[in-house]
Amino acid sequence: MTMDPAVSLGRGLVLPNPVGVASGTFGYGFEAERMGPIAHLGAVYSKGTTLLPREGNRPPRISETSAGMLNSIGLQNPGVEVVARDYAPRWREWSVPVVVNVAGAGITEYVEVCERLSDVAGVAGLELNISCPNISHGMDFGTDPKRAKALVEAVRRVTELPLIVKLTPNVTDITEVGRAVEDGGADAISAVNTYLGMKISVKERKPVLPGMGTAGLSGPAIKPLALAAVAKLRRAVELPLIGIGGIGSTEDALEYLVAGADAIQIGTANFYRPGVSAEVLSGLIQFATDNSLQSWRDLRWSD
Amino acid sequence: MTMDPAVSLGRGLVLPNPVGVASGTFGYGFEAERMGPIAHLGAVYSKGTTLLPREGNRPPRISETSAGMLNSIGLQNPGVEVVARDYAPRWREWSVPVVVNVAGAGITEYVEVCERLSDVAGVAGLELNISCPNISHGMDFGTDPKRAKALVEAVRRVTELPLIVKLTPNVTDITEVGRAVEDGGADAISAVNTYLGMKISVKERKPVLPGMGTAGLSGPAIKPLALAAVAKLRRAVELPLIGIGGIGSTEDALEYLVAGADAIQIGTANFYRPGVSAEVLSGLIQFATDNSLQSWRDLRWSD
Amino acid sequence: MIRSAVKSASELCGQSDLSRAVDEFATCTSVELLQGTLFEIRFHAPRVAAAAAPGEFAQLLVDEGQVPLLRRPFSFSRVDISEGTVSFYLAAVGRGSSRLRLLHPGDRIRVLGPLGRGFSLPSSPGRSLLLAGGLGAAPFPLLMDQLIGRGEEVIWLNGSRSSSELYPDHLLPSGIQSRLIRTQDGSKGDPGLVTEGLPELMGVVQRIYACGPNPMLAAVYRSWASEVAAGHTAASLEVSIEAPMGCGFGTCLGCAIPLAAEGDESGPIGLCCRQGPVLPAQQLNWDQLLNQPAHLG
Amino acid sequence: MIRSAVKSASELCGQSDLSRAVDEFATCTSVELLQGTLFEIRFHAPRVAAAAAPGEFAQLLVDEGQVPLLRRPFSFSRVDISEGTVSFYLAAVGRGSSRLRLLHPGDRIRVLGPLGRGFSLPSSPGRSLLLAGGLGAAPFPLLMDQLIGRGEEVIWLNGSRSSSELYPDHLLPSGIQSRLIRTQDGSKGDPGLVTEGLPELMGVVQRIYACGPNPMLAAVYRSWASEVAAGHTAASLEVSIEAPMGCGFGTCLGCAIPLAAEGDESGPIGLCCRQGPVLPAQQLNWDQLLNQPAHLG
Ligand SMILES: Cc1cc2nc3c(=O)[nH]c(=O)nc-3n(C[C@H](O)[C@H](O)[C@H](O)COP(=O)(O)OP(=O)(O)OC[C@H]3O[C@@H](n4cnc5c(N)ncnc54)[C@H](O)[C@@H]3O)c2cc1C
Ligand SMILES: Cc1cc2nc3c(=O)[nH]c(=O)nc-3n(C[C@H](O)[C@H](O)[C@H](O)COP(=O)(O)OP(=O)(O)OC[C@H]3O[C@@H](n4cnc5c(N)ncnc54)[C@H](O)[C@@H]3O)c2cc1C
Ligand SMILES: Cc1cc2nc3c(=O)[nH]c(=O)nc-3n(C[C@H](O)[C@H](O)[C@H](O)COP(=O)(O)O)c2cc1C
Ligand SMILES: Cc1cc2nc3c(=O)[nH]c(=O)nc-3n(C[C@H](O)[C@H](O)[C@H](O)COP(=O)(O)O)c2cc1C
Ligand code: FES
Ligand code: FES
Repeated sequence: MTMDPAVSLGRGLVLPNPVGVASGTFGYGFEAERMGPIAHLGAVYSKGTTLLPREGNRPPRISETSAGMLNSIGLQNPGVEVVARDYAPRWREWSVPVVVNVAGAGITEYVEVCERLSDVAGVAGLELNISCPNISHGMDFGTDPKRAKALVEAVRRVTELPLIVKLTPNVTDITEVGRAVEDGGADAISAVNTYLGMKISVKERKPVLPGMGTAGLSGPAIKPLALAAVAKLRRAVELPLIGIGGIGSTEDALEYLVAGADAIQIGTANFYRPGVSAEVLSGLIQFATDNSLQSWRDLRWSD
Repeated sequence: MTMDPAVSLGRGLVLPNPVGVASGTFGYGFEAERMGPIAHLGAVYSKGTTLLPREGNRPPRISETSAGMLNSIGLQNPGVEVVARDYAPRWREWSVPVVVNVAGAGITEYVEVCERLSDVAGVAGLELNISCPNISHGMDFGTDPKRAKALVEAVRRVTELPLIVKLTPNVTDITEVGRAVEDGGADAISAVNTYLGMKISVKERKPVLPGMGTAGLSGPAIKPLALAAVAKLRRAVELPLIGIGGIGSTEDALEYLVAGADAIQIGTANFYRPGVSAEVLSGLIQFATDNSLQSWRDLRWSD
Repeated sequence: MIRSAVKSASELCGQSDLSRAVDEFATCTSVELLQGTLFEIRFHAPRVAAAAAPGEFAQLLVDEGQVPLLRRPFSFSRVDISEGTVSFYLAAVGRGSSRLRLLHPGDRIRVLGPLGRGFSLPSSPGRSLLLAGGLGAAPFPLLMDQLIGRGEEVIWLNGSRSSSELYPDHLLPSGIQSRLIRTQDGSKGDPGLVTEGLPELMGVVQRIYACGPNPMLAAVYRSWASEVAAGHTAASLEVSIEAPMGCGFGTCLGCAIPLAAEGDESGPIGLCCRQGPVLPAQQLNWDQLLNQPAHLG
Repeated sequence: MIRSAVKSASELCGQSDLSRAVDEFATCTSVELLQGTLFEIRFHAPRVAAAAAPGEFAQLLVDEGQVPLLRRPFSFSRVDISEGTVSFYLAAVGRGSSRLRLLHPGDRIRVLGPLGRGFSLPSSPGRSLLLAGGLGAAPFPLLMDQLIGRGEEVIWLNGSRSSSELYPDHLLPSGIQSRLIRTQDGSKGDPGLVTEGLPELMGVVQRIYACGPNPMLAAVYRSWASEVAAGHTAASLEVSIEAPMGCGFGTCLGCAIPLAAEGDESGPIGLCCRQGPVLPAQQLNWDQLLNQPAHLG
C-alpha cells in the first residue's frame, strides 16, 4: 500500500489507522495487552471514567439477544484519579493513542474529570460520553442539543486535548445534536452508543436486567441502524466522524467508511473475537491496496 | 384452558385471541389463505393502503441484515377503492377480523381513506400508519406529537371504526406521541413500526437500497428495542397496546405480554415461517393452561 | 409513482399457484461436493417432490429464523418422485449457501415449495434449446428430464467463465441430443460467450429456455428479438430470473421486477416469486433489469 | 453505589493469568451423546489443552459472531495433553449448547482458553471431597486426574435430581477412593440431597471442592461454615460458580459477582471470569448470590 493509513481527528490527534476499539469493550487496554499484541490498533477508547470510583450495577448485567447483547454495567470504573495516576503512565509506553472516555452526572463532573486528565501524559484525547443509557440522567445531554452544546463549551474551556463527543442514537434526529456539539467546539464526533433495549424473563415475569430493565443494545443487530445514523450525520456536520455499531469484519468497517466515517470503533466483537481488530485492519489495508485507494475518503459515497 | 383468550381493543373491536399478523407482512390475507388455514388468527392487519394505487419503489427493495431485514417497499398497494370494493367483501366471509392499515401523504388523504372504509362491511378497524419510513414525509406525523394528535382527531371525526394508531420508534421519547394520540381519541396503539436503517454495498460504494438508502429494519434484531418501547408506553398510556417487533416464537410473544402488550402482531417471521402464527397461538394457549392464567393480563410485569 | 398497475402484473403474466406449496421439514440425504464451491444437495421431501415442476423453486430455511434470517430461493434441479427427493445445485457464495454446504445427511431443515411459475412444456414435441450460464444450469436437469420424457429433442448449451464452473456431466439425464460447451477462457469446449453462434441455433428450434446472469439473459433476449423481428425464428424464449426474496409467495412485495407493457416499454412492477421466476422474455423490461445492482446482498 | 472497591476485588481474590489464553481454531473430534440432553464434546486444540488446569474454562464460539453472538463458557472436563484434546461435559439447554450438540467430527470452531482461576491443588497429599450437583460434575474428572496423580485420596460425591442426570461412570478416571451417589428421587444411590451427611464427611477431609447450582453451593457453604466455626473441620472449601459472560477475560465487566469483605459482609463486586470461577467459599457474598435470578438468559 502506498497510501498513508493514518486518520486525523483534529487538534493534532492523528491515529495511525482508522481501527479503534470502543469504550467499555476493551477496559483500559491492560487485559488485551496480556492476551496478545495491541500495537496494531489505531486507538484505544477507554472504559467510561467518572470523577469518583464507581462499583457499577448489581448483577446480572448482560443478556444476549438475537445478534446483539444488552448491557447494564453502570459505569463501573476506578475513578479519574487512578486513571490519571496509575494508568496513563503505562499508556505513555504504548505507540497506540489512548482516548479516555469521560462520563459524568452533570456539567461539573465532566469538567472536573476532563480538567484532571488535561495535562496528563499518555492521554491522547477525550471522548465525552453524553449517551450512556445505564445511569440515571446518562442520556440527558445526548438527547438535548442545547445542553449538549453547553456541555461541550464548558469542557472546551478547561482542556486543550482533542475532544470527541459520543452521541446517542436514541433520538428523533441525531443531526441536531451533531450540529450542536460541532457548534460547541467538538473536534470529532463518535456515533453511536448503544440503543435502549430490554429483555424479559417470562419465567419471572419481569425484565432480566435490574432496575427498570432497560439496557444498552450493541452488536451486529444494530449495525444497519448505526450506519444510517452515521450517513445522516455525514450530511449534517463537517467534523471527522468515528463510526461505531456492530462492526465485526472488514466488510462492516468498509460500510462505515463508505457511509462517511473517517475512523471506526469495534465494540462487542472484541468480546467474542479478541483478534478481530487486527483482522479488520489487515483487511482494510488489503482492500486499499487492491483498489489503489489514495485515501480512505476515496471510499465515500457521494450521491 | 378455561380462560377466554379474546382481547378487546376498544370501541367494540374484540379479537378472538392476541395473535395478529402485521401490516405489510401478510398482504391482504389472500396469499396466506391459499397456502393454508388462517382461521386461527386473532386479526389480520392489511398492507398499508393509500387513496390512489401506488406502484411502490423501484427494486431492489429488501436486504438482509444480522437477524433482521431492511425493506423499502414504498407502500405498493392497489388503492382504497379496490380494497373497499373487491377485498372487503371477501373478508366478510372470514371469521378473522381484518384491520386496514392506512397511510397517507397528509391529513386529507388519511381522512379520505378512512372515510371511504368507514361503512364497509368486512373492515373491522383501522390502523393509522403514521410511521412509514419509506415514503417522503412518511414519518412526520409519527415524530411530532402535535401533528399526530391533530391527525387522530381529524380521522376520529369521520369514522366510528375502532382506531388503532401505529407508532414509529424513531423518536427520542415514544411516550410523548403515545400520549398525544391517546388524547386525540385513538382506541388503541400499536408499537412499533420499523427502525430506520441502512445497508451499504461496498462494491458499489453506495447504499444497497435506492434513494437515500434508508429503509425500515424489522425482525429479531429489533425485538429488544421494541420491547423497551412497549414497556415504556405501558407506563404512559391507558390504551390497549399491540406489541410488534421481532416476534417469532411463543416466548417472544410472552415477553411482550409481560412488558404490557394486550395483543401482538407477527411481522417478518411470516416470511420465513409461514406457519408461525398458528404455532405461537397454540404455544400461548398451552402456556395459559399450564400456568392457570385467568387473563393475559396476569402475565403483566408490575414492578 | 402512482399508477393503477398492480393488478395488471398478474393480468399480464399470470401468477403462481400457491395452493400447491408445502412447508416440509426435510431431511438432507446427501451433499455432493463438486468443483470449487459448487455442490448438489438433496433432501427427502416427498410432498414437495411430488408437486415440483421445472423452473419452480423452493425456499430453504437455513437457520430457524435468526442468521441468516430469510429463506434462500433455489430452483429444483433434479427431482426423484419415487424416492421423494429434491436436489438443488448451487455454489457456496454467501452465508446461506455456505451453511447449506456444511449440512450433513440426517440434518433437517424446512423446505417450502413448489413456488413460482416454471417453464412451459410443449404440447407437441419439437426441438428445444436449453441455454445456461454458470449457475444458471440449476433448473435444467429437471426440465430436460421432462422434455426428453415427452419426446422433445434437447440441445444443451452450457457456458461459463471456465471449465470449473460448468454443470457436471454426470448429473445430466441421458437422452440429450447435442451438447455444446462454451468457456470464456477456452478451458473446455469452444472459447467464447454463449451468445456466439446463437442466431443460427435459434433458427432450428421451437423453444428456447435460458437461465444465467442478467447481462447474459439480456444479450440472449436482444439476439432473439432481432431474429424474431427479422423473421429468422419463431421460437419462444423463456428466461428464469432472480430477485432478492423476502417470502417467495407474494406477501412481502420485496422481489419486484420491472415488466414491459409492450416490447421494451416500461410496464408495471411484477413479483419475481409470483409472475416469475420464469417469464416469456418479452414480458420483461430489460433496460431496467440491467440497471439493478448486481450485488443484492 | 460509589465506592473505591474495584481494585480490591483482585487484591482480595487474585485474578486470572490472561497471558496463558490462546484462541485456537479447534477441530471437533467427537460428540458422545449421553443420557437425555447430556453429552461430552471433544476438540483437538493442542495449545489450549497444554495450558488447561482443573477448574479453568474455555469460551466456545458457536457461531462466527451472529447467533448466538457471545461465546459460551464451559469448564474443562477432561484433557488429554498427548492427544492435544479438551473435552467439555454439558447439557443442550439453550441455543448455544444445542448447536454444539449438533457438531460433527471435523467441524471447526474457536476455543479460547484457558481462562479464569481454577482449583488450588494440594502441595502435599491428603484427602479431598469432590462434591457435584448435576452438571456441576463437569470440572471434576480433570481435577480428579490431577489429584490422584499427586497421590491424593479422592471421595466423589455426585448428586442430582435423578439417575439420568448423574455423571457417567465410564468417563471417570480410575483411582477414585470412594464414590457416593445421591438422587433426589432415589432412582440411584441414596435418596436425598448431597448436603445430607455432609458434616461427617467434612470432618475427614482436608479439602472440599464443590460445583453445582447456587442453592446447593450455598447450603454446602453454610454447612461447612458452621462445622468450621464449631471446630469440627479445618478443611478448605472451594466452589466453582457461574455468571453470564460477555468476554471471559475481564473487559466487559458483565460477569459481576458479589464478594464478601469479611465473612458474609457485603464486599466489592468481583468478576467471575477473573476472580473466579473457582473461589474460596468464604470470599463470596452468599446472600446476594442467591438473590440473583436463576434464569440468566
Ligand atoms: C427463483 C430463484 C432461484 C434460484 N435458484 C438458484 C439455484 O438453483 N442455484 C443457485 O446457486 N442459486 C440460485 N438462486 C440464487 C440464490 O438464491 C442465491 O445465490 C442465494 O440466495 C444466496 O444466498 P447466500 O446466503 O449464500 O448469499 P448472501 O449474499 O449472503 O445473501 C444475502 C441476501 O441476498 C439474497 N441473494 C443473494 N444473491 C442472490 C441472487 N443471486 N438472487 C436472489 N437473491 C440473492 C439472499 O437470498 C439473501 O437474502 C436463485 C434465486 C432465485 C430468486
Ligand atoms: C465458568 C463457567 C463454566 C461453565 N461450565 C459448564 C460446563 O462445564 N458444563 C455445562 O453444561 N455448563 C457450564 N456452564 C454453564 C454454561 O455456560 C451455560 O449452560 C451455557 O452458556 C448456556 O448456553 P446456551 O446458549 O445453551 O443457553 P442460553 O440460555 O440460550 O444462553 C443465553 C445466555 O445466557 C448465558 N447462560 C445461560 N445459562 C448460563 C449459566 N448457567 N451460566 C452462565 N451463563 C449462562 C449464556 O452464556 C448466554 O449468554 C458454565 C458457566 C460458566 C460461567
Ligand atoms: C459492555 C459494554 C460496555 C460499554 N461501556 C461504555 C462506556 O463506558 N462508555 C461508552 O461511551 N460506551 C460504552 N459502550 C458502548 C460501546 O462503546 C459502543 O458504542 C456500542 O457497544 C456499539 O458498538 P458495538 O455494536 O460494536 O458494540 C459499552 C458497550 C458495551 C457492550
Ligand atoms: C416488507 C414489510 C412491509 C411493511 N409494510 C408496512 C405497511 O405497509 N404498513 C405498516 O404500518 N407497517 C409495515 N411494515 C412494518 C410491520 O408491520 C412491523 O411493524 C415491523 O415489521 C416490525 O415487526 P417485525 O419485526 O415482526 O417484522 C412492514 C414491514 C415489512 C418487513
Ligand atoms: S419474495 Fe416476497 S413477494 Fe416475492
Ligand atoms: S465475562 Fe467479561 S468481564 Fe467477565
